[in-house]
Amino acid sequence: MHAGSSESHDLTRRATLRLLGLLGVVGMAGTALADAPGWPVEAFKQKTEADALKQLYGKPFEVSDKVTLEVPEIAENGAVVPVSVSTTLEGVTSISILVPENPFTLAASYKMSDATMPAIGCRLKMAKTSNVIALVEAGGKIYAASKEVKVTLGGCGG
Amino acid sequence: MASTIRVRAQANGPTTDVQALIQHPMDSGFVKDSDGNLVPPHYIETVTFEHAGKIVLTSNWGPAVSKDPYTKFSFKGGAKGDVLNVTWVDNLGKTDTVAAKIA
Amino acid sequence: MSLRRVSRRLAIAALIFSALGGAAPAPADGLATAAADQKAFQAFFKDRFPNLPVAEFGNGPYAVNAEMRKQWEDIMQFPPYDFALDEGKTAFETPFANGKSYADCFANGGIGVRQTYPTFDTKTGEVVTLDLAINRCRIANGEKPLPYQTGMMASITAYMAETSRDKPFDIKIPDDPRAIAAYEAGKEYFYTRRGQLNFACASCHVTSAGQRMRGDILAPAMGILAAFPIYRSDWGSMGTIDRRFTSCSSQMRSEPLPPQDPAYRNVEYFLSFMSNGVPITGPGTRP
Amino acid sequence: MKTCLIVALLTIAVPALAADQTSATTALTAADQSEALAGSLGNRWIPAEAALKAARAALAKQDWDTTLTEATRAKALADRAVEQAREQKTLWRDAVIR
Repeated sequence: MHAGSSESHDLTRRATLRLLGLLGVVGMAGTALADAPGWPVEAFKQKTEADALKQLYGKPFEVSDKVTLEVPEIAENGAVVPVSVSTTLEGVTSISILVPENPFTLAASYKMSDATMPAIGCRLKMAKTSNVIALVEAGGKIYAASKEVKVTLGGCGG
Repeated sequence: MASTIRVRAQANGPTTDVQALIQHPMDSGFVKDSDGNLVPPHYIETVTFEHAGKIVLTSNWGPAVSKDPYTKFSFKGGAKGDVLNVTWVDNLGKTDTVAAKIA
Repeated sequence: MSLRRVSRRLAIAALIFSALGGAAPAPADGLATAAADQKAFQAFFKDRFPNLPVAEFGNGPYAVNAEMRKQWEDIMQFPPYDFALDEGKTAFETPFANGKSYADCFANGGIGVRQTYPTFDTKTGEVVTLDLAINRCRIANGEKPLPYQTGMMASITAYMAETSRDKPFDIKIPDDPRAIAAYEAGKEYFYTRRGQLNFACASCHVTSAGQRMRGDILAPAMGILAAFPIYRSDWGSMGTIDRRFTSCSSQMRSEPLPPQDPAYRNVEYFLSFMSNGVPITGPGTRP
Repeated sequence: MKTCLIVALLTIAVPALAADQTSATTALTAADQSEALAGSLGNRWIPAEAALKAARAALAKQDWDTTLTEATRAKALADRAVEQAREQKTLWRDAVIR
């Protein structure tokens, strides 16, 4: 129950912030504050690769063989698709994963410190067959790799 | 109540390997329940991993991250017995945190 | 029209068969039949998957499909059933209100015994699955029985399976006509087509084992129960053998039986006996 | 063959007639009996159950046409389930691995 203890108070706070945001009182910070601090709310709203990229990094990417993306060719279940991204690039500050065929393109974005090894593993949902795009931010530039993952309907899941 | 966060952090020479599993529905807002009503979105937005006062990883997640989400990464530093603080916050403002020992 | 003709012909054959005394085997014959069934069953799967070690049969689709195995290995780095396993261990070790605990109800305190279930209880003359034994233990100690398909029942069986990992299925059929009848009933259930889709358990898990059913790979029947309970990505939660059986029935458009219905218990008995020698791999994960 | 034809004609003809309470309840009783038989053979089909439920709901609303249609459908499905169960009483043995 620890997880929900401050919920009602918090919802009030959030509602207030939303309202203030609408009124323009909080201005630019308004929408971001309504969600977890630092969470890139606009980037997660985007429905295309280009828009997500623009919101997240504001610059184009270049495809690089220094970025390694590991995904299954055929997902055993679209609800749980193991994805891992690694790179030999130096000075990595973030790694993001896009799934353009999902309702919202950006799936996850990881901020690394200078101590963090430039590799991440996660499990994502995929609504249907789609490319998966790994974006690596290093030295202020964006590098990418992409692969297609086929998502089929389960036969025994009903 | 047991923690919603399970962490396996292992010191491995100069780096520490971290795997974490969080118990969370990660409802996307696109799925209907058995009565045909949309289950409202309920998903973790951020997870932070903090070691020795420094955040070594911030995960920003959308609803496309799987239920009971998993994270795997490594960082330089960290020794056996050190504490790794892991905290998540979701879109409803709920949160949980755990102080895991590096093995 | 033709179906009717076939069934009439078969009815005549059955009449001749029973006239020759083939309908009700004596206990000794029944045991010999079961042993022969098991030998043929295992030979079939070893022949179908010649390079697969027996121990692998408990890994279902992951044993027979490399692409799926890779994803499974990823998921097993930190399996989603971990939370259930913890919950089950705690529950197992927590005494009931009367001071007794699960350990008092099972051989060896319930540790490392999953591979011996289902058993045949010669006192009551019925098949007793691990799940049923857990609830009977609770009732005997003044506790409410647990729902069978998911939740705490899955958590406790997950813990008990984990303490039995790598122990081969060791199902015994006692020399008792009721045990043989239960085994035969389980066998009949397994091979009988039912539901609007006209499928038997065997249609998928024997004849088409290892093949794709749309996106899924059909697990071989041999060892198919070794991984239970399982966390299915499709369910997004844990499920027991009852959950799997009832959902299989529904998918064949056949009205599912209540959990632990004698027919389900008998088919579990049959399937587990057919899998003797396959090590327990549960709890497991499945797509 | 002749019986088949007559049966086929009857099946087509029935929904064309406007149903009344008597024909609807008769059809529902017949469907219930078939489904009970399927149940006694351990082979109730989900779509048969669904059609029966729909028929009962229609009966409660005095919608005789729908009751008749759904009950007729339920009976056809239940009869097929009975046929399947009876065939399988012997046929299952052919599938056993030996």
